[in-house]
Amino acid sequence: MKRIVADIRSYLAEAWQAWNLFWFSPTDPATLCFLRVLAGAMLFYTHLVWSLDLQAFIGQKGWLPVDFIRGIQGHQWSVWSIFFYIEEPWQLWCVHIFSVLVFLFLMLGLFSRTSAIFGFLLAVSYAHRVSPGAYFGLDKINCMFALYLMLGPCGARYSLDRIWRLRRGDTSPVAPSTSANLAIRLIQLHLCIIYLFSGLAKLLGENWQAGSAVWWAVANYEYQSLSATWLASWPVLVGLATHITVFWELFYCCLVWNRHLRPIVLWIAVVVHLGIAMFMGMITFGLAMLFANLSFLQPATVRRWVDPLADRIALKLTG
Amino acid sequence: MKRIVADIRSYLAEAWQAWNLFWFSPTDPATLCFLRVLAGAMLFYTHLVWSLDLQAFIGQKGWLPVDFIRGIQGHQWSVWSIFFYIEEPWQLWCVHIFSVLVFLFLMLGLFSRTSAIFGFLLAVSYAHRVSPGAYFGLDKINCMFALYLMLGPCGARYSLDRIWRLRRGDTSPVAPSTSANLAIRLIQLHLCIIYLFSGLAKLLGENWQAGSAVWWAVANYEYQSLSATWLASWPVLVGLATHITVFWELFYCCLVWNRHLRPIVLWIAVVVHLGIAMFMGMITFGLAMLFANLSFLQPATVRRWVDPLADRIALKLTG
Amino acid sequence: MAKNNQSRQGQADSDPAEPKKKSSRSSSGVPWHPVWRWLISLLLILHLTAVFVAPWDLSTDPALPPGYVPPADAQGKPLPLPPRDSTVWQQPVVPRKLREFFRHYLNLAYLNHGYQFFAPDPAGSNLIRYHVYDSGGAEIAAGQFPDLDDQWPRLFYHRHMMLAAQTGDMGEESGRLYARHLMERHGGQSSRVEWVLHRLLSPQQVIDETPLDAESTYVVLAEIRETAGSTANPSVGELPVAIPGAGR
Amino acid sequence: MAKNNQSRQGQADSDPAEPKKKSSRSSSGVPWHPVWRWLISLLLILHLTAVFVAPWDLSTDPALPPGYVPPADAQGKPLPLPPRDSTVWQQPVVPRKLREFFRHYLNLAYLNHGYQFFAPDPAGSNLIRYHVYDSGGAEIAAGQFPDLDDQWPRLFYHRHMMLAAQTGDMGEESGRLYARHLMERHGGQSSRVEWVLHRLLSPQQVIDETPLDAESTYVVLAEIRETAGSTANPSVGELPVAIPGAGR
Repeated sequence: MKRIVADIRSYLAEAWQAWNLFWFSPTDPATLCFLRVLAGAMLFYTHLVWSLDLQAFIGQKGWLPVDFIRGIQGHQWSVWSIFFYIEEPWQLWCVHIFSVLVFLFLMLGLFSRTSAIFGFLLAVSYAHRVSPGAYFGLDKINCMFALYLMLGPCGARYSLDRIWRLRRGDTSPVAPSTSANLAIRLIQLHLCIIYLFSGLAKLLGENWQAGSAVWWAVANYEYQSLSATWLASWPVLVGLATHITVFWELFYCCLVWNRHLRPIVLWIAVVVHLGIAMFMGMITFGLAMLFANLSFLQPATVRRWVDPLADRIALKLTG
Repeated sequence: MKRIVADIRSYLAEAWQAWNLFWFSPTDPATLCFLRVLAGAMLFYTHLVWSLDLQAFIGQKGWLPVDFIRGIQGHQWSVWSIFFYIEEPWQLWCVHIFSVLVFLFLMLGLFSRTSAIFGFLLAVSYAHRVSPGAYFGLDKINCMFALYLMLGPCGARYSLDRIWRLRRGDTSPVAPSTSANLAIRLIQLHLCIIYLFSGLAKLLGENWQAGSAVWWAVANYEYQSLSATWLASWPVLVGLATHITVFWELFYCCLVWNRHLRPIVLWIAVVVHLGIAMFMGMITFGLAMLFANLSFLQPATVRRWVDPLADRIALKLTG
Repeated sequence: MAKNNQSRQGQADSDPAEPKKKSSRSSSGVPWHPVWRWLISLLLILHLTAVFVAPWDLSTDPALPPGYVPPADAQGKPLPLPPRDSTVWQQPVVPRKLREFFRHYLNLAYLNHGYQFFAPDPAGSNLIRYHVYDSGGAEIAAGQFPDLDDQWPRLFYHRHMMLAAQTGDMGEESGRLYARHLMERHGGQSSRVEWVLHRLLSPQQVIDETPLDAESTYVVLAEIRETAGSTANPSVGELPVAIPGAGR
Repeated sequence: MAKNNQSRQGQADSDPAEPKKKSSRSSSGVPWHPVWRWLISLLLILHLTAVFVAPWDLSTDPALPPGYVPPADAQGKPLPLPPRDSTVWQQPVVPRKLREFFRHYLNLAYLNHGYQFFAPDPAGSNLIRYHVYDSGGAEIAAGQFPDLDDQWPRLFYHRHMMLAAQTGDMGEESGRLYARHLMERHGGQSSRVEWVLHRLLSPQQVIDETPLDAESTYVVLAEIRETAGSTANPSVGELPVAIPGAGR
């Protein structure tokens, strides 16, 4: 009996220790900062594109008037957007230009933490305005990034903030950060949940089960950017692609944590999302998902690939 | 480029190394031997019960004649059973008594390896005779054990063979064995596949999805051994039990490999299978599944719990 | 921060209630104070539960009892199933209650949605075709969305594609709103909007060289006509409270 | 064995093509020769693929195209779907081919089955009720299975329960065989077998105090009468080749 109690105690102590190491180990913020650049760029581009028909999509009237959308959303107080309250086109454009600048700042890493907070508020404002209406997976991933970038020192590297500090003579090395680790862990786990439910939902589709779903995806004329209808003669290939997609999505949440399987899992992500980008024209969404996958890169790996480029840019800017 | 090639090379070398450690590390056969005792006992009991109505279930005529069963099985040569060819009742009883003795020997560890081989051949013979007809999950697990017990030194410990060797003065310690490791790994992975597909099948059931399936299981009068219909007033409890069962089965194959999660996963197995044994009267099946779960115990753990008992028995037998 | 924590950890070390092993480990790499870490751990679990619960609940449907025989009339024609809130349906109480609990948090952080990409099965596309007429009935604008020639870059095209796709979730009401918007935009007096489904071809049909955009693959699901000055009555109250179309 | 391997590993160490790091690691704990290990690894992968493929294929059904509208007659009564082998159905080629490839191996090792415990949904039980009569028509035996009073221990009861349950997979033919068996066993001249479904009660019905074995929960699905001397014609050829009832 005493032995069992001791066993349970030591198990709990070890589990708490592992939990602490997982969440609270300080980490080099390189991965988080790199994601800030990428997600910032995606947010910038996504919102820049609204400019092409701002009134129609975001304005008070437009395709789907705010009143109608709010009705569908059930008039809940917690579904919020600054665009629910903006009446005049000139106000709309002011907010929009401010937003695009915020996302540009976030990408460049200027006033990074502030930009991240404003970025989150604005990204959700746009998303709630177009849900439903014109939203899709990209908005979910964009808002996810905006949410977690707020939590850590996302401007510690690869940022104008950093160059600014260097120019002022502050050459202290970038400190490992627990909050950077927290932010990265949350992105990783959030991504796991996304893939899990994406996989579970596919399991209920009889064509995903039977292995023909990839055909119906590439046979969609409106999605098609590069024709893959030659797959019609390759049912086994269609089947393999379908089954691998489902199993990979379903077990991503487990397999990606294994040191040996992680490279395979991440490379499948590259193939799947670049495939979706190439054949189904969802370049933005494919890239956003890939960016989220990059959260599993070690800071050292990120630095090995990004530092040389970042240093060259910094050198040019600082003269 | 050179760096990438080097990375891939070192990744492959590490993966091959991990694969080798996983499969080919010699291990103390304690876990395998303990499973031999348990699975042997289950096989013994399972086949002893056939004696109560041997002719009707296993004989040439009986409930479902061999001809009919073979027709349903598609007359495939590879679906084999000694009972397809036995005509006379006295022959049937001879084979049956021989079988029961084989399983008894397997349990006791007498001529262990030989008993394991005969045990497998006989277990499959019975199973194919009653599939379909009267088979269920228990037969699948029994045959799985019989299959893998053949592969390793299942009589190295906890066996009359061992006591025999000791009595002859052979007191050499039990050597770590690679084939014992192989057998245990195969049981573990086979169990993972069983749970995986058991979970996947449940996902397609709308009552498993909605969380009401456990109710329909306990509301089955024929299964019921201890009434749990008081659950009717506790839909949240029914829901929790249902959802936990599905998620646990689905992700067993991943989570059980994690050092920190393994105890939780295995304790859920204990609760689930003892619950099925207690409330739904499937004591044999519940125990067989629990035995399979014990394959995840470290040999050291097995020895800590089983050795004292085994030593006492050995002392009694060797005087 | 690190300094502050070290002093606190020194305190913990001298605390006899704290197991020695643990505190010595925590000092090895984890900087924040245990209380702080407990609190954050709690928040993390709450947050991740919320993130998990939204797609879970949205992917869960009520179930009919096993062996339920759907009602049929005397001719064997299937009758409609009982309404979703009747007691025949087994409600998924656990995810429903959990999402209800986290609802406002999920809304505030834009997490109240599922992740059903191309699920349960990839389906055909919705298209919106439109014509706008002036007071004399002459056509002053016509087009469709999504339309690659008209909407560029790809993301802008995709937004229009989603606009058409989510028509399916919102019903004809949205079509009427599109008609009104197009009328105002082009200064017309009346407009006609067709809600079109573009069906998919099977591998065999493609091998038989039917083009993906063959005339036969388009089916008009609904046609909506609007005239300037008419007032629409959005029947909002009947729509579900949850954000629909979460599956996109 | 260990000795033999150590000498072989010495060989590998001196082999310049072998990366140094790896062989030094292998020598640390893994005894067998690499070629041997490669071979066994291959067999392991084949075996585990086989173990995986059987339940996978058995759990996979052909699919109708997305948006497929089931046929109905002029009155709206649903017509039967096209047969499973028609080209309308999308076949799961990958699992089918794999299981076909491993079929005999799976059969030989008793692996050719699924693991669908209580899936897709827990369902009601099947019961077999029987009466055996002598030549004068007097009842000489009657009973049912499963029956807790009659069949003991629990495993023996469970075998009878499965016998009744798998009647559902095998159809009425099995009922006729039971009738014949019972006739022979009890030396009767005729017998009557009822195949009964015991339906489940919802939580609300149990709260309303309907007992689980209320008369109303039993439905007779089929009744089979057999007389001594009649010959049955098992229509075996029409049954599927795969072992049915794999889901139990």
